[in-house]
Amino acid sequence: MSAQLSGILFQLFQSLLVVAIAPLLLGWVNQCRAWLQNRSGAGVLQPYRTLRKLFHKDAVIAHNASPLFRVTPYILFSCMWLAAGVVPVLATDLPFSPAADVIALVGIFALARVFIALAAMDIGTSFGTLGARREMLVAFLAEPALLMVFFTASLISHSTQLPTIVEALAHTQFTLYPSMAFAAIAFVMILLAENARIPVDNPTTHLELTMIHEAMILEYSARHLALIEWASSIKLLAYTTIGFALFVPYGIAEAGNWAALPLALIALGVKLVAAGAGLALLETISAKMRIFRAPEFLGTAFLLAVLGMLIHFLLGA
Amino acid sequence: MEILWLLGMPLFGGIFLATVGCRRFAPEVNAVFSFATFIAAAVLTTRIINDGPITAFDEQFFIDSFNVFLVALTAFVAFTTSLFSRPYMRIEQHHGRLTINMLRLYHSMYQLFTFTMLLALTTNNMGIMWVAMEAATLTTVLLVSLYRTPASLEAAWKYFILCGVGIAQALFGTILLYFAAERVLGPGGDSLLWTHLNAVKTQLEPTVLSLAFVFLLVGYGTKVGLAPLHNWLPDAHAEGPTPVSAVLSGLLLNVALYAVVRSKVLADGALGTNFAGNLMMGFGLLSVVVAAFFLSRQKDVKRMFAYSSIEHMGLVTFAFGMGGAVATFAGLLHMTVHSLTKSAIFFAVGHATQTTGTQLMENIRGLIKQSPTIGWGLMLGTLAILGMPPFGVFASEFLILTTAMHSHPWATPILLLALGVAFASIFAKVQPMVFGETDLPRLPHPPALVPVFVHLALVLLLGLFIPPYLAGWYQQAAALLGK
Amino acid sequence: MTLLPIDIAGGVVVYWLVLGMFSLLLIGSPKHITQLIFPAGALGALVLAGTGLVALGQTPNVAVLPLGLPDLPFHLRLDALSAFFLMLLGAAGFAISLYSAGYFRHMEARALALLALQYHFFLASMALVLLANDAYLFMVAWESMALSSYFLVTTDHKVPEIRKAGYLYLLIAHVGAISILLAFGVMQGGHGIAAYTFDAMRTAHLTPFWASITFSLALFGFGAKAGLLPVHVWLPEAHPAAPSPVSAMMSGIMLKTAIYGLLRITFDFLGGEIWWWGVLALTLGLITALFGVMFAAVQTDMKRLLAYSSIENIGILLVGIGLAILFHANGKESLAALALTATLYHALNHAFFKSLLFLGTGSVLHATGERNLGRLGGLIRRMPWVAALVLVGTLAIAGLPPLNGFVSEWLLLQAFLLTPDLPQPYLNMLIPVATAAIALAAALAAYVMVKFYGIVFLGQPRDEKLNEAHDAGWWERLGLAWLALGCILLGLFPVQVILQLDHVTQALIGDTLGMSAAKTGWLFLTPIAPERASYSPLFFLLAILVVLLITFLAVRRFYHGRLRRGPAWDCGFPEQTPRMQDSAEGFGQPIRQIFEPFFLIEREVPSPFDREPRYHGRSEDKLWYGLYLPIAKAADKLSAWISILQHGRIHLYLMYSFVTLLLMLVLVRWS
Amino acid sequence: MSVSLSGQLINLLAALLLLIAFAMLSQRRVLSLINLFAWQGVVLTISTLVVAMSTQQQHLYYSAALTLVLKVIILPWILHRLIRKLNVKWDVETLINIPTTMLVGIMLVIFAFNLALPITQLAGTITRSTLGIAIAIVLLSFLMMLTRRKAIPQVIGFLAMENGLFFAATSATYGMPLVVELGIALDVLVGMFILGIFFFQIRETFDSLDLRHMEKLKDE
Repeated sequence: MSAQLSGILFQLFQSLLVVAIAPLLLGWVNQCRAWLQNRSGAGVLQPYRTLRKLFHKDAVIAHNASPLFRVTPYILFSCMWLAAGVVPVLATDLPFSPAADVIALVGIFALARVFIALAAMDIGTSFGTLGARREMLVAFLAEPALLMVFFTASLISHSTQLPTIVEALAHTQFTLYPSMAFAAIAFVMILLAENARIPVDNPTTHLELTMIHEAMILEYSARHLALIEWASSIKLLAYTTIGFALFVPYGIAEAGNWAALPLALIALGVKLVAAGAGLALLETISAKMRIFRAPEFLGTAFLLAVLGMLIHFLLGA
Repeated sequence: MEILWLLGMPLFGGIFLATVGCRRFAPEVNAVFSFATFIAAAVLTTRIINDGPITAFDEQFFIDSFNVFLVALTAFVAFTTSLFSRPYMRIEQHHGRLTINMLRLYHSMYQLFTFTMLLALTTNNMGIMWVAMEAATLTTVLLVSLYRTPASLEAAWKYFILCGVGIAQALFGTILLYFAAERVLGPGGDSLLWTHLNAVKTQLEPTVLSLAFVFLLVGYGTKVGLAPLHNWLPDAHAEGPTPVSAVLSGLLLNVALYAVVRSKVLADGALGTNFAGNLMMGFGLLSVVVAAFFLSRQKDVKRMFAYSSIEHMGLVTFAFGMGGAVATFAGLLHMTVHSLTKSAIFFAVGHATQTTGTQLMENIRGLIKQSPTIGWGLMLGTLAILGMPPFGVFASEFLILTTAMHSHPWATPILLLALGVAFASIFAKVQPMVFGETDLPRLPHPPALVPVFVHLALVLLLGLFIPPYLAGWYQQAAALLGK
Repeated sequence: MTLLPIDIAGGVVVYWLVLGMFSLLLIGSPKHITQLIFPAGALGALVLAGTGLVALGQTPNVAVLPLGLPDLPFHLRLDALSAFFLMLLGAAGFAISLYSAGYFRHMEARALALLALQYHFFLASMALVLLANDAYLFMVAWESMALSSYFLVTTDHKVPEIRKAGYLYLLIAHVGAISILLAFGVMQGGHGIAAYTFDAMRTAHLTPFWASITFSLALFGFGAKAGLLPVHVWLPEAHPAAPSPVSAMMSGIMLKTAIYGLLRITFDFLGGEIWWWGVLALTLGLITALFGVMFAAVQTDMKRLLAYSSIENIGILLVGIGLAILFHANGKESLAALALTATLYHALNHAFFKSLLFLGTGSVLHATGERNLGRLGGLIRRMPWVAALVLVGTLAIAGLPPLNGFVSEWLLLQAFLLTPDLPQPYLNMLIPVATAAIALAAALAAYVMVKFYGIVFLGQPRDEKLNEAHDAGWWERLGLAWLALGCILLGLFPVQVILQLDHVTQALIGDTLGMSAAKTGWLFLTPIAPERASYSPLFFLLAILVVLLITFLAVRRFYHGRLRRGPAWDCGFPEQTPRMQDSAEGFGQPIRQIFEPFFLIEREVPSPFDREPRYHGRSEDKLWYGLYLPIAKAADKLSAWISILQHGRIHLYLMYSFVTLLLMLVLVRWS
Repeated sequence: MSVSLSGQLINLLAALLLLIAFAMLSQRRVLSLINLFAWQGVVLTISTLVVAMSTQQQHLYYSAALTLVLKVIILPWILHRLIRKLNVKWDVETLINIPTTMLVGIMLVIFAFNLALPITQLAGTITRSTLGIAIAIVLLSFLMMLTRRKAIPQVIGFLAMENGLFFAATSATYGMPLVVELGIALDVLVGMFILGIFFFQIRETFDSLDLRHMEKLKDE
């Protein structure tokens, strides 16, 4: 009983923590980019300020906006939150995690994406539909690639449950998996694409011809926009932590084991700082590519992931 | 005695209609005679079913379950066709395509034709059978050329010459048969009686019999319309009056095939091999394929269905060639349903051509709008003949194909191809005739299509439920042949 | 005597037939046909569904009707497999019949009566296909199904395209039927006419060679009905041509009968023993799935789009069957059970959401008279009911949790993940690629569905007349709602569904999933073991709802909820018109560009001087031009060549018979 | 008379028939074609008589008489009448030139003999080898039918074939049962009448008996 209770508490703590620190990660990445571009930057907390500002504004929506348009931000937000709740950020086998394995996780992301795309088409501006189309284009290549990455991991650990994967990878004796190397590269590429980062998309642009994610949310304002922004920052965090769970699953505690919590927190912090810096570096050194190069980019990721699986069969590792 | 009635009715009817003529009521009289014949056939049939095969007039006539079912079928279709031809020929007369004398010729010849077919079926004497077959040609040849148009004359001429030559081969085959029989049964009239031959068939000289069978097959095969002896058939069917096409394709072909099968039984007995069967399978397959490929290029509706008759006769021949209880049963069933369906189609086509005034298919459109009964009659008939369940044609095709797949798998790809092509060709032609728009007005008076739907109903019945006595009757026949 | 399920099922069949006949009597009053006949038919469907559900758990019961061929009366048998598909038929048919009650109300009387007749014959023949227990009855029912649906497709036979579609459909159906028939011909056990009963076929022992022949024939034959490549061409023609409820029935139910037949023959008769059958099915299925979804993505006609998506789903089903065979042949029964369960589950799901979507398009068509995506849009405001219900179907078919489409795809992927312990090493190489292909197809399906829903229901109306569009009537809403509800429930309670499916897998391959699936309680779906994979849609949904509620309240609580309506943001470009939205072609354009080699593309690009500049692009099926037309040409050539035989010269005719005679004489003399 | 003698006679007549058949095959003029046909009938009658005498078969006398009446008197007479009525005196046009036809004919004869060989071995009658000749005649007439371009010669070929069959019947098997023979005779007669009608119809429709006018019905 108490074990269950503590498990639930742990779950709550992690979820809240994730939601809380998600903008922070975003801020950190932007800050690093600023530094790399010799700018002083707006500071790590800037995303929080943006959110606060947005929440205080009056919402303006188009005349012909349908209920779908209005409910989408909430769905988006809760999907991301759920995703973050499922990923073992701090600890394995949380009470939530049996609800969704990696495939379901991909499903959650897909759900969110379909809704935002539909919402983007709802108003019927040329940019909304354009953004939706591009988003789906990126997605239908990124999603299977992500699945392949997961499958490579789950072939090794004979499971599609993230906690079990973590157990298998982290808490058994240390082994090198060449297949996972391929998967890792693929994963990073997918992460960039899915989170609308350079080189696929540019989160800060509003240049019509290049924007993807921004084009979809042009019609949103105020609290709706805030929720969407927040959701996408959670998404970034979720992806990063998934990456950790797959490739550097060290320091993640078991559930209810409060003693291991500080260590897990520290490990997480370190990883996030490193990852954020790395992400910023990647974005700085690479250039935004034409939209129709994106399929090639993602195709490569896809192939790398499949290659990873093949290698797993070839080398049995 | 039923036999006397059976043969007497049409014979007398023919002479009566030829001499007395009775201009105004000739069609009705014709129908009455056919009806009487049908009654006689029915009585005969019941008797055969009850107390087995009989012979009559010191064995000159022999009726067993095999030919009695053909007798019944022939009499029935002859009757329904006479019903159909009553309004049809009247309308032709109104259109001025036929004079009163032509009609007189038509009616008497119609009866005589029935007579010759029944004679060929009931006689026990292979020689008489030949005589009757030849007579059947002679009676119909003038019907084919009834319209006296160049085309009809040409058709009739070809029909006459080709069938005459073919039948001559059959005569030679009969002579050889006699030649072989004489050495076992001794000279005299009885040595050509099928029953006697059948009794001693194992002792007959194989070499002679094989030779005889070849001549018989080529001879009667010409009348069955087996490729490549079929060339007369489409012309004759297309150019004659529609009732004649109906009986030619529905009945005459069956009778000719009957002759072939009777000979096959003897040949099998004498040879002890499946030589005859293989020949028939070869001819059957060839006919099916050739006919199927002819179908797609037809413009004249009657001509197209004539080719379809060739195809189906080929199928039946193939079935009899395979032998065995199931295949033979299927063959008999297919004979029945084909003649019912095909005559029904010709009825519908006849009315369609009369109402639209053309036999060219691209000029016939939207029948279903112009006259729903004709449209649906043609559509359903076509689907039935194409082997669409729940119509009976499917039942026999089902049995034939599956048996073939079991015993002669090599043949099935050919059949599959041919049936596919046939379906594609015929349906591509019929669908636009039935469906679609038309500028023709609706018919002033609905055509009498009772025969069409009676036939189709029977075919439907045979597809879903074969009455026990009918089944028993088929199986007797199958057992008789399928050795 | 006690009333067995089979009696009830047979009764429903008869009931439908009678109902069809009866509608001819009502030819005078179309109102009664719609308001009486169709709801009555729906009732029958409901009964049938219930019967199926009951019969799933029971031992097979049989019946013999005094009809059919001598010595081969009609045999009926209701076992788990039939019961499952009957349930599918009933459940979907119920909604479709309800919908039809409203949909056909404006139809001309005579045509309506005929339609009602054919409609109910169609239903009855489908049920009979599932009940048949001998080859003859099966074929009769099978072809009657094709025939009645052909007449339904050509309901509006004035239109040449529709006639063409019907012709193509019936032709391919017939050829397929013949090939099925030949398969039965191989399988017939023993001799004589009684060898055509399925019982005889179950006991008949075939050599691997003949078994493989049978399987190939069956795969071709049933594939032709299911729309498998390369015999799919009729499907995107026929389904749009038919009235929408009929399209729904063909796509949602009739295609499944083909799956039923394939399962019946492969597992029940042949025992699915040879592993390469699985590979064949798997490969064909993958190709079909990818092909279907690709073409769906570039369609501009909403019903064609759905038709192609049906092709995709059939492909997925076949992949499942292939996997099942693969596992079964290698003796991995539990995994085979998993794959088979995924297949059956997906079949059920597809019946629901595809019918739902087709009916939805029906309402749109009814309201706007428009099938072309390029002239639709913004209907969510005019037809909120249809839009809301269709949205459910859209999300379901896109394979999104927590709806039903996701569950079956999830199971299928699980099956894939478990393949690696197969003895055939190179298969293990093949599997990842196959998995990738399936994942790709699933992702593309989402793309397609966003396109479908977004362009039809969202955005601004692309045509003036759409502003007069009216929402569907109550009958229609009832039908749609039933299907939508089905999509949701099937998505939320997978364990319960799988426990029912277990009867089928038990019957077919002698192993089940349910015991392990339900191991951790009814809430969590764990096909093999909880630590290997688990999924709980209900939990999932609750979590989302809770979070959503919390967020909503929080936002409301802490910040004011003021909302202003304004014009859409035009990015500084004042003259925004509806035509500037993405057209259907535009939305499909990336796919067309990426998969260019698979399409035969024709474009009309406007010149700069056009007054009314119009872009028009069509993507054709290469197979049609590469395979079908050549075959037709070849046949035509051949027939032209054969027609020389009939050149009208009597001398040569005589020559034929002369030569034939001589040849045969030679044959008989020297052989 | 003695069996051997009659046997020789029969063989002689058979040879004669074959000769006539060849003559017909090579004949260019219609009238003489008809005469040849009549002669064939005569020889046929004689042979039938011989067989009848040698074997004392009653019904053979009837059939001999029948032959005489039908094939020597009536049919040639009808044909002559036709020729006069339709005043066609043209020469016979052939599709293949005569020498080739003859060559083919010889081939056919050899083939026929080979074909009949196994049967003649076991023939019990006095007229063993005639069957081969009968087959030869049938085939030759067949050949004639398909090489003649006009209607009448074709018909004559048809009748000649009938003769061949008849010869086979009498010589090889001492004649068919009488019923059958009567039936056959009836058919031939009726057929002839119908042909007569035909000729007139064809004539008035195409004003020629050339078969080239009758090649309209075809599929191409």
